[in-house]
Amino acid sequence: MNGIHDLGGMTCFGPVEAEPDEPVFHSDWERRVFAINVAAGAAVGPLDYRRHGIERMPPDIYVRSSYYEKWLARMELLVAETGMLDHPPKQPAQSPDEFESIVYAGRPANRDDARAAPHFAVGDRVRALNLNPTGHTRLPRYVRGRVGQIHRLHGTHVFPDTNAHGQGESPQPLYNVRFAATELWGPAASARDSLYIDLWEDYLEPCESR
Amino acid sequence: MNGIHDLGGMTCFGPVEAEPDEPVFHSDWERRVFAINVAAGAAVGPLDYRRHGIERMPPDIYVRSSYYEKWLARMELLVAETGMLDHPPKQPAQSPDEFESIVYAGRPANRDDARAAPHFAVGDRVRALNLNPTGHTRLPRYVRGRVGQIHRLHGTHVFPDTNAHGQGESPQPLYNVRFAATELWGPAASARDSLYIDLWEDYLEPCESR
Amino acid sequence: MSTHDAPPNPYLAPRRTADESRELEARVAKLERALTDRGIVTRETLDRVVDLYEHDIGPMNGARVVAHAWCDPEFRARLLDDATAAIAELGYSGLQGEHMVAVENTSDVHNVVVCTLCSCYPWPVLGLPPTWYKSPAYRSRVVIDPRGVLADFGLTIPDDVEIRVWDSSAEIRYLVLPEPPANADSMDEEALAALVTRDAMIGVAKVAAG
Amino acid sequence: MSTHDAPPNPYLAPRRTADESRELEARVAKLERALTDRGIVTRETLDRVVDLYEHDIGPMNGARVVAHAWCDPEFRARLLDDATAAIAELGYSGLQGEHMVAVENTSDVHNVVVCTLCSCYPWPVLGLPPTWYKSPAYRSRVVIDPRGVLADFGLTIPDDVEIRVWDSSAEIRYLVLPEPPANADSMDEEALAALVTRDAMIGVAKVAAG
Repeated sequence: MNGIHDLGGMTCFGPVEAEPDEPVFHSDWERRVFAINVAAGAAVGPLDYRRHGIERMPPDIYVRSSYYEKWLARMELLVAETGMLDHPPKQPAQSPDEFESIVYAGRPANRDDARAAPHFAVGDRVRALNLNPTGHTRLPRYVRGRVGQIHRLHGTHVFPDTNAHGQGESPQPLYNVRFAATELWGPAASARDSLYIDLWEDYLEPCESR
Repeated sequence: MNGIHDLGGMTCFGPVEAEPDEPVFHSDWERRVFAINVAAGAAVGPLDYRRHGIERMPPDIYVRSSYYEKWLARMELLVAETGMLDHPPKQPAQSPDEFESIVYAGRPANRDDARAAPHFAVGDRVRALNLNPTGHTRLPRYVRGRVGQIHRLHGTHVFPDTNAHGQGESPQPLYNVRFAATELWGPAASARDSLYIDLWEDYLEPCESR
Repeated sequence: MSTHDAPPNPYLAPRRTADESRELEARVAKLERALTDRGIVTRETLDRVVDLYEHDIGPMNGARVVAHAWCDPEFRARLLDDATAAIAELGYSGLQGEHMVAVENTSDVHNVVVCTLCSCYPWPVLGLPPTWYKSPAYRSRVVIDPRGVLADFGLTIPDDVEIRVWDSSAEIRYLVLPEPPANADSMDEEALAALVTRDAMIGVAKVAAG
Repeated sequence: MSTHDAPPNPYLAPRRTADESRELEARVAKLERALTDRGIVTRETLDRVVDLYEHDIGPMNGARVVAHAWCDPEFRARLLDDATAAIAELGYSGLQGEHMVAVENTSDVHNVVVCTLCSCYPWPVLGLPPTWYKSPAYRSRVVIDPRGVLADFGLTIPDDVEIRVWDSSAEIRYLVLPEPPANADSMDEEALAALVTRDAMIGVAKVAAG
């Protein structure tokens, strides 16, 4: 979905304003929303499904909501959509210690057992495909159709475009790709600057010459 | 400015919903806002300056405002910005009949006395430049960098990118350019369909081959 | 392209509260008073503008152009060659119609008109645009998914018919010349004009048989 | 690129009314009750999560990583080669830091990190992101106008220094290794860690001398 969340390249939001000595949370409801999303998130569904839950917010509400308001709205939507309240889990909830061990262990997104031979090598020129899927994707509009260069291989990672929609993890090679700022933004951009972004193999095609 | 008004290609606003038997205006304040914009617009500044007045609205307000709410906000902004209330006109306001003659005569945007020889001919392949100006432009993001074909010459027209900012009309050739839907939206688009858009010469460069 | 992720259109649902409407009315009254007090525009001229666009300038004008083109092959040829001049023959001209282009629907080609950057529309022949034409839903999606948007209007375009989307990015205004209804030969020009709808001249509907 | 057209940031100005805050609190309480009542998560686990991210997991962790890299060239080399493993040596790991990459600022290169599609951020080393990192203003503009955004933070990058923007589009999380302050040689690791700010590890500030 080409959504409002795909913000890269817009210049209409004014200057960035930092809050001096900002606290971790601004109110108690923010604390609870954060903790609910972190501790009950996996019970709702995969991270990619949960991200897409935010992307599906009506654009006017997305733009005027604070970060934790979005997290709240997403959780309300997905709890209803999954019907999870009607099918409570059979095993007991994790204890604080059990969950703390998950906080420190993390949930890696690489899948070494599904390791696929990468089609591209560091230094290869690639073009980001002009894909406009109706569902979740992590290919932002501002790189579509642009030519870059493979900077790094990250290994084999879960593919969000399928995983967000219950179509499996489809692990595939993940690359870091460098794009010249002038390639993305035209001749007025600095010829010295560049943008690095992580893109899955299905987002890329070889590009021999220009 | 890459603003929220540049909506082409987004797919997050839901279905189009038409209002059956919609009236021309929904309330009296809409009538007045429309008339004020039409009859007092020229006193505020060129059409391109007035269009940019809407584009400069904060994005959250833009997205949730109705059309005539935007027209009202724009007029309030530009009346203040121009300081026109402090410098009332010396000649009397136009009579209803005088203004009616303008309604029917229009305000053409072509400038035949500045006719410039067009650099492109019908059938020429052109690429829309990847320009990202900070001010007003009528080159939407979704065609930037894409290759099309000159479909029609419209003559020599006022250039919005300068005219909106008090930098003169800079009349130049205006073309209608055809882009294949697959060029704009990738291989999933219909190979039969295409998009036609009016682009000024400064938005285009020749494209001999692909 | 489907839109399974699209939320319901948020722009129709939330009606204004009475307080919000009163606030808008007050802002408009203040603006009108400021401009009229200083002699920039008169109330009588504003009244005239409202009257013109509420009663004299509307889609009945375009319908007469279309019906005349169906009945007079030479006029149809002139309309497709120089729409501004041909439309002026029938007495229609003026603001937002200074540079007209007519595009013809056939059994092989379907045309549909949009303005992605604002809401440009051919006032002299169609009057003021309906709310849906100005909505983000229409402006954003018809360029990337014209078949889906037309389906929102109940119009299914066969795969073997080419769709041409016209994005009104300059001062050129587009009028769709629809296909005549099946029983057109049995009707006179006035009866045909009564069948031509605004939506058919934008390209989101066909003209039904009378 | 200047931003003369940019309106003031609308995301900081409009504070919530008391009624709106109460409504948010009620929604959060309802969600928490629904999930805890059904045994999906416990209140004690939610409390623990808040406690961890409010007290144990924050930018002081990243600061220790950075200071250690400044003081131990072999650790610095391991950090730049395999940041996940090197950071784990110091005891930091977990959610949103499963796959770390460190990028090094030098006199020739300045790195800055963003997530344009949502607000991905390396929690184990930086804690939770500040509001500005999650704002549309930062997410949209730092990719197209990094020098302008850094100027919003009071940081001017000379034209002959290369800027690399890292868009965190996958599960890779980026940590900027800032340049050590001018007087680093006279300080021990703990004193150096006290100088390293969150903003310096995102790339929107430099580390000031102690």
